[in-house]
Amino acid sequence: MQVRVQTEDFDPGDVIHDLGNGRPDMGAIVTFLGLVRDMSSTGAVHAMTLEHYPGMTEQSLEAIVTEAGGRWALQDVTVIHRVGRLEPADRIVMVAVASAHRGDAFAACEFIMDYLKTRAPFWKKEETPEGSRWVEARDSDDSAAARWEDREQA
Amino acid sequence: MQVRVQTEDFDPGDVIHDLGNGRPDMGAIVTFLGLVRDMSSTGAVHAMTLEHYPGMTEQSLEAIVTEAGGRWALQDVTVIHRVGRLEPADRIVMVAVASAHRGDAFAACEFIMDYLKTRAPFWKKEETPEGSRWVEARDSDDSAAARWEDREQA
Amino acid sequence: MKVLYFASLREAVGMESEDVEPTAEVHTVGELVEWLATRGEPWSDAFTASNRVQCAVNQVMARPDTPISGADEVAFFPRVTGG
Amino acid sequence: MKVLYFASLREAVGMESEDVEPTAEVHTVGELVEWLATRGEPWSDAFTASNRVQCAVNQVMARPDTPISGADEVAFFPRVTGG
Repeated sequence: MQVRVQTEDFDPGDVIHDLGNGRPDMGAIVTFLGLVRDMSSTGAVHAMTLEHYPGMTEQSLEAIVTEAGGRWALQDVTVIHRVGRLEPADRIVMVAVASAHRGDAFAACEFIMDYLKTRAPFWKKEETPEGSRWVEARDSDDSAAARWEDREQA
Repeated sequence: MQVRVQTEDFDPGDVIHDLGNGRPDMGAIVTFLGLVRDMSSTGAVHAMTLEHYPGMTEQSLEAIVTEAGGRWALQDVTVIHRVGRLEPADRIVMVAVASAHRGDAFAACEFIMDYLKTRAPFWKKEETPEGSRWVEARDSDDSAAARWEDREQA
Repeated sequence: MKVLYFASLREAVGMESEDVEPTAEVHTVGELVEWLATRGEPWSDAFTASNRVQCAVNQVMARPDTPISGADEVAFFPRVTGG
Repeated sequence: MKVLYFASLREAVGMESEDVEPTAEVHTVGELVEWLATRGEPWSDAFTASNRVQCAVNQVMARPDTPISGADEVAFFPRVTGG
């Protein structure tokens, strides 16, 4: 299990390749890769800067991965999140999950992203033609995370 | 949109890199990578051979991808499935889906895998210490595919 | 009409494909299965209900009531296991 | 006690962090917010309910009733938007 918060870019192929360290019982690898879009809901975006809470960031990502490991049978997980200034098409975040079976890998990868979006202390500030502005949190992200609470109770 | 059936290996990093041809409005890429496991439900596996139905294979994969494109807002999809003889830890299949939003990318990628597992004409024969045997289809794969029928009606 | 067999079904009938000319009463996949099986072994064994044989007509998944015509390519195979 | 501010909240209060010594009646996050706001602007404005300010105590997400002690690191920030 690996959690990284960094300014540098990363190589998605390397992340997949390194997952599970070549163990031969992995059957399914699901990855999520998040990219900077050149448009947001309110218009064009030239760049964005990601701020975070050093220390808490790593701790919260590790807690999310640990919770995923308690819910599904996972063989390895890598989470990488970049901070600092990024431009459209730049990579922001990657979550890679290895499991024996695809159902576990899909669920855990989506769970980690939904929780990261609502519980990990990152904040985006967009640069637009009208100036800089902090991105507003979306209620749809809260709903996405809440789905997993319901499943826990079910 | 790209569908490939091939004996050769492929590079997951290249697949991700080529997706969407660098368009700057992609926000989310979800990938599934399926690997040969060294164990099946009935014991050790030394290798497997994948047979398929040339012509129908490509056609059925394209139909599955088209159906996914009708259900979710997708920007690009690549499906690669290998045939022939493979050994443990070898890559079998990769599905990569690009979308503006992660929910669409996750759902479409899982949908394509669930339908591929039940509708695309591939068959696996495993080599084990006790000899060769055809892999039995799993009812759990039928249930996974059936979930999407329910959602369509909902 | 061309009939194809794949995987364990190919091994059971001992051939990859055959050209057949069913009688005029054979209009559907189900009727074709019955007609193929009336020829005895290996087809009668291969098409037992417990095998859960699947079928494609012109490379599209079909059901027992799917119609066929003399020009069709009809394939039989076990449940698929790719991915 | 160390109080940290992030993102738009950092800009609103004009500082990244401050060392504070709240009065003895301040036992929870909610009471700390009230005490910080009693000092007037910029804190009184930054902590309006409409801002939906979130809080972490010792780097773990907290709620208004989460207890705090003098040794804690307490952070305030807007709803997170990473990923």
